[in-house]
Amino acid sequence: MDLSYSAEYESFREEVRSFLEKNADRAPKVGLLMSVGKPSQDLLAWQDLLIENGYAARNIPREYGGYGAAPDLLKRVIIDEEFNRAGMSRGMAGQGPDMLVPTLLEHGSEEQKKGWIRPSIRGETVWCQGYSEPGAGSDLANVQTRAVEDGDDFVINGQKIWTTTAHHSDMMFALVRTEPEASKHAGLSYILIPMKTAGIDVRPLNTMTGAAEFNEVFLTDVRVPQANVVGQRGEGWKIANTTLRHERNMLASSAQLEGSLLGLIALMQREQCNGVRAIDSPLLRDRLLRLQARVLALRYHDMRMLTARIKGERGGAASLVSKLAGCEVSHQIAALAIDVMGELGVLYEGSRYQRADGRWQFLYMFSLGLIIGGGTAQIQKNIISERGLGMPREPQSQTRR
Amino acid sequence: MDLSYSAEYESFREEVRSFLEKNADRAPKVGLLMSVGKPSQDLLAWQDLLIENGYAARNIPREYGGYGAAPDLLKRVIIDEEFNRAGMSRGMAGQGPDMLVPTLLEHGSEEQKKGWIRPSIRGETVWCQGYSEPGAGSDLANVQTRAVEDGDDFVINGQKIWTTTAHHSDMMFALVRTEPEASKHAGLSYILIPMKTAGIDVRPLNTMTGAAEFNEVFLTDVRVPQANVVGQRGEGWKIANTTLRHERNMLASSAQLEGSLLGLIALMQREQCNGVRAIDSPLLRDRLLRLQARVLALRYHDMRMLTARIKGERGGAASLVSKLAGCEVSHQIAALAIDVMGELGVLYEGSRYQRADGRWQFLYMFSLGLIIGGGTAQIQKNIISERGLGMPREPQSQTRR
Amino acid sequence: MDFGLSDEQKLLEQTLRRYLDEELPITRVRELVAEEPGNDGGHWKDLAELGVAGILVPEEHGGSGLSILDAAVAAESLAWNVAPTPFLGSAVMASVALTTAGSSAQQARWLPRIATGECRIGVAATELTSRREDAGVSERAGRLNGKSLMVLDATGADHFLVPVGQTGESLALVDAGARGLTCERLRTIDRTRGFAELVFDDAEVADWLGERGGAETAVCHMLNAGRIALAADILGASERAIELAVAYAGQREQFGRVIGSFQAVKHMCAEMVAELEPARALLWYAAHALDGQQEDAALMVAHAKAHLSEIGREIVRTATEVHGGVGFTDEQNLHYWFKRVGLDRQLLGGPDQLREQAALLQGWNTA
Amino acid sequence: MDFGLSDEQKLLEQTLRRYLDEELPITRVRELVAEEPGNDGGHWKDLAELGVAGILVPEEHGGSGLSILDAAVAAESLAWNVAPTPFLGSAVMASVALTTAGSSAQQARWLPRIATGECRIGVAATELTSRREDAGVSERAGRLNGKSLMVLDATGADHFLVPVGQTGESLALVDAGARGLTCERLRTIDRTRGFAELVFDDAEVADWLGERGGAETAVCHMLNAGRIALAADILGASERAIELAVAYAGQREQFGRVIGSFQAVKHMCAEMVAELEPARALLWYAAHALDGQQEDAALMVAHAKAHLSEIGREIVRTATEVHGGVGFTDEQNLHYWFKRVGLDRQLLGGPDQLREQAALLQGWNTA
Repeated sequence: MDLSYSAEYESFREEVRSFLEKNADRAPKVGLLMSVGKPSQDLLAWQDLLIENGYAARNIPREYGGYGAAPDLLKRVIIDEEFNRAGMSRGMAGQGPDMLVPTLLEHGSEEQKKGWIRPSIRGETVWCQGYSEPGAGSDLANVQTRAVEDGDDFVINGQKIWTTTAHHSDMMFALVRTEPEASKHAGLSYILIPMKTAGIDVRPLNTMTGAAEFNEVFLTDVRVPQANVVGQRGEGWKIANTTLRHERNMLASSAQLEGSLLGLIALMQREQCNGVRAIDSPLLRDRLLRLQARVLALRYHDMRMLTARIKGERGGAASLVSKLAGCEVSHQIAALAIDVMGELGVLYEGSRYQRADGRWQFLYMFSLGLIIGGGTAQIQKNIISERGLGMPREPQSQTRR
Repeated sequence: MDLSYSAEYESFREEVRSFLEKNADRAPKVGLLMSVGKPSQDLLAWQDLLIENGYAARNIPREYGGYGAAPDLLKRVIIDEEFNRAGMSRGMAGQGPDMLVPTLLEHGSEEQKKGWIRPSIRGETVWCQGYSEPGAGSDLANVQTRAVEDGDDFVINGQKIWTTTAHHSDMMFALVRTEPEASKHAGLSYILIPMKTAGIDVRPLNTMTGAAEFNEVFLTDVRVPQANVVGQRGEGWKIANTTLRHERNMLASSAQLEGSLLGLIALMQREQCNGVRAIDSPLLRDRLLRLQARVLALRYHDMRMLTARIKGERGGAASLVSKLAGCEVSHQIAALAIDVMGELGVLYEGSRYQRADGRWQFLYMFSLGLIIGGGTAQIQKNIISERGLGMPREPQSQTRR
Repeated sequence: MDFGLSDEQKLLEQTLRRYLDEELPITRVRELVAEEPGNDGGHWKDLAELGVAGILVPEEHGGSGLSILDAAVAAESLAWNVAPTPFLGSAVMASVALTTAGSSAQQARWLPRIATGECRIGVAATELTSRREDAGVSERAGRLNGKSLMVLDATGADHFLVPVGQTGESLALVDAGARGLTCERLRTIDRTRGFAELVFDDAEVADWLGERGGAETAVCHMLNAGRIALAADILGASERAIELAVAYAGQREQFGRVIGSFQAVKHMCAEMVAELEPARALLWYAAHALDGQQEDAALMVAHAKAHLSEIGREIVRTATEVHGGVGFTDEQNLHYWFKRVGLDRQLLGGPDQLREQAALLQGWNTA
Repeated sequence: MDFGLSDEQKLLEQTLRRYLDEELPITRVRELVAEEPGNDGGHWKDLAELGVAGILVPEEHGGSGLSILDAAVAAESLAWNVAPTPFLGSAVMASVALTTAGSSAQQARWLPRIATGECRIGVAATELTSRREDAGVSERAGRLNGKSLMVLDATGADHFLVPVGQTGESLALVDAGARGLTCERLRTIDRTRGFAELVFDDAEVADWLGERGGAETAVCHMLNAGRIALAADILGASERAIELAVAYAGQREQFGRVIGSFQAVKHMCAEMVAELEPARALLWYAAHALDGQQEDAALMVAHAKAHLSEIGREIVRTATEVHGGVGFTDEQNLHYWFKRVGLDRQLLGGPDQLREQAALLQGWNTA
């Protein structure tokens, strides 16, 4: 354990701070949880600035448009800390930079890396994910969307669901069934689909939050070059699992939890009921403290896992628990915030007296969606017990998978 | 809903009270959770007195030695309330009166009822239960103890476990496999075995509580008349399930929970840490209140289920939840009591400063045993979902059962 | 002695559910509340004919003259279909306030119209349990000043029942069109109920119920009746959420089998039922105790509302999880029950507060 | 920057576990503690040779001069085998008190003998966090009066470390055989640790550590180090309980298959791991923060001990459930871990108390 901040790092921290001070005006406002709109010009410019200074795409090689720094966990932590402290935008997030790019780095051809990484990290190309299907749900290997070979192309028919940002995405990375004869898991390929291709119909999918954070995407005779397959044909399942690992990290990022917790603390110091501040209620305070312990635990757990990853160590069961634990904490933070607001905690839709733009009710529901999404909590527990602890699969699923 | 206490019932309550006042001296002291010793002369005499006055074996027909009153829930409630209030012994408890007798009333031959009910409710015949086996555990249908026909007898070989009071029991009611060719469930019979029969070896089974509340019973060529089978041969599984229903009621009786809760409240009003009474700690008090709500809910739930039973209505899923909910509440009551005592909460084995004879640590562990025993919580949930909610069995177990 | 619902109560439940299944299925509820939160689309009149609006109104005033336990049965059925009605405000809280505090003349004036569903009364009771934003209503020379937030069943209300003073020591009925009264809609997660903020600026009072300064008993009874109705609402909504989850689990296939055959899913369903069923008995008893004005009534009401709020939150969450991603969609409708339970939890005192009240009633928090 | 254990720390863990697996398997622990709670059967000397007794003793005094994080690693390994040792009292709390408050002469006098395992020190610290039964120790003319309950690692102790005064403002070392001192054994659920009540009746003091009245910093540091050791103990015991449960579930057959293939059992195991692993990182960080005397150290220690106490209780309970009836038997041994975690939870401040301390440290509970 060495968390010491040597002179080098202290001066790095100073650098970050002075960057943030100097550029405070240029940073776009930080919005709710997840940006669902097309990136603004402000954001694109900010992203460029971040990459240029190594505060985004930091470890992505220069040849692909990144900053090209060697992985340095401590610097990454310092950047996180300082940006969080300043409450300033971390730049582009979303499925391009967070999910596709790491996957391409691992599995993409040189051409694909050269072609896609740069615009993706700069926000010029916006990506959406085409994994889930109405009939597949937690059983991702059950993807039914067919891609049939036709000359140099695939012709794709099927339906995707839960595709965030699909309505303003340029591209989709998707799982499609290219080898109908192969087994459930071996018949899938990972393919990149331009969203402007004829035959793609995007329909917004409303959720319980009242917002359309997701879409359904209908694909009818969509023609895509075979060259757009990432990795080998039939390897889609394996590759998608790489991406899902990144998604899991993204979904449960402890930095987001810390942000929520800070918001909750501020709320509790402000909100009063019958003249008593919420933070002065022993019961509410105790719930806050229990959550704080969990958030701290996940924060250091993330650091531990990152260290392990940098060292190339396998994390075992420990590396599989972040999503399960993190989404639950997020949901509980929101639940406490709602209780702190008491009767006013139910206000929504921009109502008067609503706190923080309705963020807490949104988070309460959205985090429940996250508990379910990207593999329900039950699937996560299957994975932890089977892959992490080596427990046997259920006899039934073993034969059918 | 009619809980009104008409004049008839008010006068009945007066009767009970005056009985308790008049006989306070004769009542044996109420001990820990479950009496594990042979019933004392005091207790036997007290039990006689209770039956005579209709405060025990109240609804058991006179011809079998009971009091023979018509079922009257309100009187039963009044008796419960008054005995609890006075903190006086309810007389004989245990597997004879609570489990065997109801089973005999439902499934026994006239001769069996005549022969066994009277001494069982009077405590002259003490019973133990012979269901569980080391290899069977939660899978009761997996009973391996064999009973082979030999003339008018069965010759029994096998091993039973978790038999409370076996070391001083006169009789055991047991599940044995009489039809080895039949399916797992159809091959069992319910049989009554005198514990003095040659070939029975009782060994105490120590548990985590430090006490030997249970025994292992080894049966080697134990010869029992075929006439001792209750109901039909091969019907043991069905009959045992009747008994288990009674056991479940017994294990999770809300009256016991109320007793524990009262003890906890008294403890919290007395126990001080750093000069503050436990009941004055908002956090401990809130936990107490949460548990109180659960105990009250189970209390009225029991009344609802008893009403349904008296009316001959099927309780559905609701009738299956008492054990699951009750044992958990019991465990949580003990957990809170331990926290109330703080560092002193770990004292045990008669140590100085130990509270209430170590009752709370005992209850904490014993109630965990109850959560596991008589079908683990997991088995209870299977039963609730399958029998109560009509959800499908797992494909695997369906084929093998 | 008989612990459970009477045949009449079971019939009431059946009648209501049948009516609601036919006339107010979730598809219809969606349409109505999309227009305006709490919009009952005229169904309140029909429900009044079924005796729901006047359920607590004495027969002499044209009501059904039933008990709070009956009202709980009705509330449970209304929640079963997430029906948007002014049941809580008009049929329960206002009716109880009027029968408890109102003079004979006042009862004769208001109750018959409540029973027909003609008169709809919103209730401004939030500040009795949780005062925020400097809200609260006070009297000056017979007129009202101040504001009240989260006024219940404000949609379509022609009158408002307003507890006045720090502890609601007086009870005023105010015409929705009264001079000096402004009503501003507040939108919540749950569209099946309509809320508003009322601002009083020397607002006129239509009627003072009972003696001014002497309404505390009535206010207390009214709050407790409202809590029973809310707890029953949570019960009905949770019960339905479980039913929907079990049904969904029996149809949806994943990994080659219905998900209801997976132990994890079955156990989630079993846990929901194991939580809910005992709570049902607690609620029944609390309603019964309140009907009989038993000594333990207030304690039982506090426990019932607090306990159902806690387990209801878990149940609707678990039911959503059983549905997987589909449960998160708007289209599936499950969220109507989810949100209704979420709302009920917060009204007329959250669980922490009610438990503290239960402690007070037992003389526990003396420190 | 490297978040995790160093190779040396991993080696320490391996060495200790290997030694304990061979020399102090659970069968041997059972025998030893059946004789007397906390009886280490002479193994403490061997462990001292492995560097455990002097883990926090500076090298100049014959110790290993390691950090509190190293001590946490050792504590975790000791708990893995429920080893009965005076690690908490002697190797952690007394060593920290001596290195923090002791003069050079005092350090030279006591530390070398602690490092060899020759000197074993019980700690009378209960009253610093929870005063009951009018316990507490005060000074009069250089002698001690009063009593202390739940004195840690009393079995085999030749000396006792006694915080004196309301807040432990002075630190006394008392010879176990001192005139005026009575030691009465107390028995707990956990036989792997030995507790006692000490009664002081004008008892002689062998040594006052540091200045009288000026020991508060040392006492605070000692308590926090003790809490880290306890949290690490919970971690190690819980980890082992999970391992035993997973192993058992992989062998035991019910309904024709190993129970570890049932989703319910698998999910119980998954939940245990999902709780424990993040807590491990929290503990490491807290130990590290305490080593560096970082600003956030006390906060992290409070959270680590409180959080591990909460999840540890659930984990050992769940592990027992996974074992079914067998887990409830004495013979299966699982209860040694169950009880150890149950004990650790209550010592040096229960979770509620530690969370309140965490709130205080953040300036939250100002009311």
